[in-house]
Amino acid sequence: MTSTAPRTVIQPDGAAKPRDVGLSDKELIHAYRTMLRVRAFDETCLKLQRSGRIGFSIPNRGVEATQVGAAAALKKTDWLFPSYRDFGMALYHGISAEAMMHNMYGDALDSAKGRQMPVHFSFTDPIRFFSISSPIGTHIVQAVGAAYAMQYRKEKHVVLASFGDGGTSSLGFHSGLNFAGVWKAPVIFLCQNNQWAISCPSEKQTASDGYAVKAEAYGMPGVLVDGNDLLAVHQAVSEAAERARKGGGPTLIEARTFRMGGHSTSDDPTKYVPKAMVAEWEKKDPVARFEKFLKKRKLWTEKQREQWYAEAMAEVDAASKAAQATPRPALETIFSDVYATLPAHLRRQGQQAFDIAKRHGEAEAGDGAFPL
Amino acid sequence: MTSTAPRTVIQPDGAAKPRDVGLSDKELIHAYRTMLRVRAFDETCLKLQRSGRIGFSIPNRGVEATQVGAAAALKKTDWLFPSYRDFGMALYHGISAEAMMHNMYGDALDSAKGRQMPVHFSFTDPIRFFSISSPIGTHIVQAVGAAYAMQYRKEKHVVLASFGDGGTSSLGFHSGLNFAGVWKAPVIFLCQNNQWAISCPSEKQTASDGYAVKAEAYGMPGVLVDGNDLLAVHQAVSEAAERARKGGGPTLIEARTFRMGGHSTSDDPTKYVPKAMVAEWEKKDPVARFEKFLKKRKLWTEKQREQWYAEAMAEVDAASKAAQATPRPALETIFSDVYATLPAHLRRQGQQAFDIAKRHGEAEAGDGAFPL
Amino acid sequence: MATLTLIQAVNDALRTAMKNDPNVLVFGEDVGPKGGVFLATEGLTKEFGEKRCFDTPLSEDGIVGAAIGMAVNGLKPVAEIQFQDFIFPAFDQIVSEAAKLRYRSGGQYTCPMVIRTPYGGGIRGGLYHSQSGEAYFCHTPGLKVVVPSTPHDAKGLLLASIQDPDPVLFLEPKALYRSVKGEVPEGNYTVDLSTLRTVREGKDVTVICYGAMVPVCERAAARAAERGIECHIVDLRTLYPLDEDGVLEAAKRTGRVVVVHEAPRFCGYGGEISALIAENIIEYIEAPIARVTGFDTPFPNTLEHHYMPDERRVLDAIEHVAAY
Amino acid sequence: MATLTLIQAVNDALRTAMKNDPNVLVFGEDVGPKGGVFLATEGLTKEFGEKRCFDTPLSEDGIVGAAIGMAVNGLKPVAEIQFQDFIFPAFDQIVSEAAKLRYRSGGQYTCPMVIRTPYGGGIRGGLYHSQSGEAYFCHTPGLKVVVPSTPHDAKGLLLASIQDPDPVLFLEPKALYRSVKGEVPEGNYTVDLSTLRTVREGKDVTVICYGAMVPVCERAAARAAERGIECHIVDLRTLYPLDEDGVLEAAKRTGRVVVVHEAPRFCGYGGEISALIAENIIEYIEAPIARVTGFDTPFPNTLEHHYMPDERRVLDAIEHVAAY
Ligand SMILES: Cc1ncc(C[n+]2csc(CCOP(=O)(O)OP(=O)(O)O)c2C)c(N)n1
Ligand SMILES: Cc1ncc(C[n+]2csc(CCOP(=O)(O)OP(=O)(O)O)c2C)c(N)n1
Ligand SMILES: [Mg+2]
Ligand SMILES: [Mg+2]
Repeated sequence: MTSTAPRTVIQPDGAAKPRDVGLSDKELIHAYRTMLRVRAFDETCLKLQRSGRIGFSIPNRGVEATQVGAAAALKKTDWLFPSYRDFGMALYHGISAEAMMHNMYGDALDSAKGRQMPVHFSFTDPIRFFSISSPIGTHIVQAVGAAYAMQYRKEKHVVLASFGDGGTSSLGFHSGLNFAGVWKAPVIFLCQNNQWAISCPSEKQTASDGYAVKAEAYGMPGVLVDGNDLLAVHQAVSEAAERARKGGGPTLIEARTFRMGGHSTSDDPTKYVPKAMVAEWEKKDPVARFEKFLKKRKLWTEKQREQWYAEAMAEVDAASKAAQATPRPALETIFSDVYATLPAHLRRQGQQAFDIAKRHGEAEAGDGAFPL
Repeated sequence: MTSTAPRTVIQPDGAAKPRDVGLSDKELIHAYRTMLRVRAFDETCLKLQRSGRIGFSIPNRGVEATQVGAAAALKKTDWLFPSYRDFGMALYHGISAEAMMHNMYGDALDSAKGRQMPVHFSFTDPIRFFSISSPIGTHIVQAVGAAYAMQYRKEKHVVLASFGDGGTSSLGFHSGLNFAGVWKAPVIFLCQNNQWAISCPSEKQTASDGYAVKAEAYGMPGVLVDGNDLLAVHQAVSEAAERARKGGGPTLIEARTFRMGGHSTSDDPTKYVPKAMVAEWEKKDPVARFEKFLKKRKLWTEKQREQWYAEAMAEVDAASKAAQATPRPALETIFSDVYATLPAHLRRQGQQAFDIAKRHGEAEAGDGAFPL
Repeated sequence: MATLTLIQAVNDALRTAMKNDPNVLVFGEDVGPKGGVFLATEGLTKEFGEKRCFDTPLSEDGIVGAAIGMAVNGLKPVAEIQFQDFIFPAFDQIVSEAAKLRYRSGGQYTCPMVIRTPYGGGIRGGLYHSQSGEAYFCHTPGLKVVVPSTPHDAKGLLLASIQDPDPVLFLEPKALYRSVKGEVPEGNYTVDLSTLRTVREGKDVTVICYGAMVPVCERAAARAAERGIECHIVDLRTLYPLDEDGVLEAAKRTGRVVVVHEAPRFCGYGGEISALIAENIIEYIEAPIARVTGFDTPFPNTLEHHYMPDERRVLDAIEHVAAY
Repeated sequence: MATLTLIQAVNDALRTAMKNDPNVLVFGEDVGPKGGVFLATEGLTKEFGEKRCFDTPLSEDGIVGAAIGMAVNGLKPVAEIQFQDFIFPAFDQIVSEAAKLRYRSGGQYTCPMVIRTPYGGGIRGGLYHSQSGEAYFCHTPGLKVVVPSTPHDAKGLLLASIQDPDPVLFLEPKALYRSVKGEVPEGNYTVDLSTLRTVREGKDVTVICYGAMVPVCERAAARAAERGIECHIVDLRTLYPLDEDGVLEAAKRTGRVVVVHEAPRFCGYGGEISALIAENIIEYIEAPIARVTGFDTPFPNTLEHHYMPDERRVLDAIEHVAAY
């Protein structure tokens, strides 16, 4: 689409250019294993959805390098304002597959208390992984407010806001980038251009020459990077983060990649994605590409991969079993957290819900007394 | 603000470059006289507001060349989606000072039936001068829809959407330019950068290098033009219109100018506009600049100016007197035009309003029977 | 007459309108080749070309704003908002612009357009794929708000909305998309936008409802009948402007009223119905005017079956007012 | 205690909050050097610097969206929307985000923030500088909606709103900005966000109102008193969550109720009040529950005095229900 070529680090032969990729061997392996865990989580969720165990999932195949490369450039004291397709960012930073799985099941141990659809994660520990919202783009400008707070308190932290190509058409993109530019806020805007917004291809999303060029409209640097090259994404995000920590303001990064699956488990991409395009991108698989690099560095063997993948699968399986064994959220979770304190009218409505549930012998009602 | 210099046509000595300015002598004089009429209208409204005859006005001083230059590039079959500070566009195309004055008074002959604040004009004849809305930016994307309709019917007309520097931060700007780019809609976006959005200076509005550069984000040409140079504005809009008529799609034009007065009659600009800035721009007066050009073409003398200005004043005076002599809108105008047909509940509410007015002997109620 | 699901009836209405009037355009997110996430627009791009049925960028503000401009300039846009929950970025365009244009321009400019959008719960969509926002729009003079509950009405009301000279918000109960079927006439016909539909006659309790709550109320009424309570059910269909006379008439019949909707109760649509009755015919009313609604919380996910009014809650209310 | 106008009380509240808590920030369009179009923020940039009181780009979506992010990350933003009519571009951020964040994140993220905005008619502002949009927000669980009617309450309610752990929409009746004066304590104090205020006691008719309608109702009550009708007036102050017990208590006192607001009637806030009463204490009610409201049209300009409820219309309603 764009005339400019995206930045890369991993060369066709697997060599890195520059050689110093800014990540230790340990970190490189952690990044790689995280990608395997994303795949394991992704594939498991697709299966769970097909078998009716969970209601919905969002395929992550194809975009793992973008997520993990970006996450690897951040510290635990930074904040993430992620999208629903960011399994890798959570896993990289130590959010457990089990915590995520409780969300997929919407059970009593889900940190969002079963209120949101699957993949709408929300975590505060070990990194601030901000509560995901369905409305596209709203979080982009919120991220700028969070970054302003860091700037105001003179902290050296940054915020990463992650969104899709479709997200660039949203209101939050426009106001977010505009405010960030004026405020020189320490925020990195990561546009994961996976070429599709559900069924809408990029050429119907915008007439601009890619997405990185949109940075100029907001007076900030725009960087186009190969999103299937974990190290290139890491490099671009690291540079942007360093600039932001030093007071240099925001950056827009476009990571060009491809969504190999459907938009979600409700979507049939064969209706609109040209087969040739899928075949083309299949060859650019981000995991295989990173393996080539690792192999050249002697950090990878096929056997090692199998072991790691088996471990990832075991972890995800255990997570899924744990979630499955967890009951539904308690009935009072319908009424709590609307406000810090339960107002009188919600106490009345809650009691009503308990009365009905009790009358009909539904387990959630316990003794029928509203507990809040 | 911008590193690039704005396009000009009128040189410091009054010569035009290129010599062929694309307007006949008759049109040049009409454009000039329109600027004088804008001034007359503007000054009269300020006086009427100060004396309490009208509630509100919007100073146009300083931006006349942008308005009139742009208007002169359009045909009567084109559409205008103007802003509240576009007196010149209306006057140039034959909307009478009297029609405008009825709006300033909100009287029974106001084409908007006294429902809107002053300066919120709405006309359909002799040109489509779209109903002005207070919310900033909403009309920008509406203009794109109107342009799509032209394209759909294969008409060779264009739409001009006019808005301020502040308007570029609005939602309608982002969605409007984005949709227009994708649709290649025949629309010209005219950003009148008068340097202020009420009290907000451009550097707090955006970090971009001016406003024309925002075009790239939407895949369209961006043109920076000297807004105090009527011919430069005319040239830029003419080029954009020609491209649009040929199917070449939209253009964003930034006309750099300066708002010499307050934002509105409710505003005190001395609280925030640096004096030096006003002095600097005073020297760039767009009317004086155009006079220099006309004089060089032997189309202008001081005496002629005086006569034309007196005529403009007489026209505006007469308009104001006519409006003043016009009664308020009829009471039923509160209830009509909510829908094409008056629904039952509004008939009841209308009758109630008439009953009260009648009981209190208010003239608008007539015999107290709701007439719709 | 064919037997269609509600979503098929919507599709049929769009196809009929596009056939009859070349100015009718359909657009929104994923409505083109994909045919819409619920398949409301399936086949339309193929049949009418991509100038008439097409995908837009991801901006509801843009979709509605552009639709207004098209309508102003002679087209008949029928815009889709993918879920009603995502209409809020377009709220300004709807409330400040579409609703007020005729008025503020003294009738010089108008925008006959339709915004279609699926609303309501029942698909485990959580906070953002389940909401019922009708009250936001019914407080906005200049708009019309329409909600069908049967395939027949879905087609007839949608065709009437497309032919209407004013902007119409057409809310489709997504829970009924495939769960109700009914006979739908072929070709063009309209259902009047100013009269409610009597679903069932009864002398004991009047139940006022619309959209996805209509079948819920019907089931509750069937159970009430077993207990000797005869319900009179009306389906409002056009929520705004409302058939007020029809509502008052129905309420007078029994003097006992239950109003049902999915949206939160506080400042919900049901409040207006109660208020109308309490203001105009209180002398006929023999029991508290009951409301059965969603709770005043965001819409939950796992526990949505406890959140949404169901036939048990409606029945409780019917019995309560009947016994009063 | 100083005697202040309502707008001075707002300014005083902001200054007090900023002095007490370095995390309190004030921003919006023209709130910096200009001091706000109504001068609510006058002097704050000078006193607290432009990191704490500053102008933003012209985007309400941006103002509210950024405020949410600040609140999430430890600040106490007090954002101004220049006119309530211009809040709609931020509707999505308010309704989908601020209101639902605590809930959807299971309480992990919260946004204690205040959005202040002038609302209502009376300044010849026409369609877009006169609206009263409270009903849109009071239908949104997770939000609080507050409307003062006196300088004392304006300061105390605003300080309470700033200290509140949840997002508060603070609607300021611009018609009262300079037309009411009253004693205002110095320094920090709060007015509770969950109780209404009894403005006047009476045994014949209960008048329920808020904001700019309070003085209108007081004048109507004074005239009713001349005719031997004693009104009981309550000023709701916090519209959402509402002091429902207080409302029902006030309504029971007289059994005759008039609800007054400026916004259009249909699906307006008054409908909820009528419905609450008709649902919970209908046995106490002896007359139609009357509403006096703006008409169901956009807000006109030249004829706004015919549009807005005035003491004549309120008096008519009082007499009507008193005589029933
Ligand atoms: C405001 C809004 N409109 C529409 C939707 C429905 N929707 C969900 S995801 C999506 C496409 C998003 O595409 P993109 O931003 O490219 O992200 P991707 O899914 O490709 O990662 C749409 C239209 C939504 N969630 N929010
Ligand atoms: C959505 C919205 N927000 C705020 C306002 C209040 N307001 C009126 S004019 C204005 C500034 C507009 O500046 P600009 O776009 O540069 O136009 P100019 O007045 O300079 O011609 C503002 C903030 C408004 N009318 N609409
Ligand atoms: Mg995408
Ligand atoms: Mg300006």
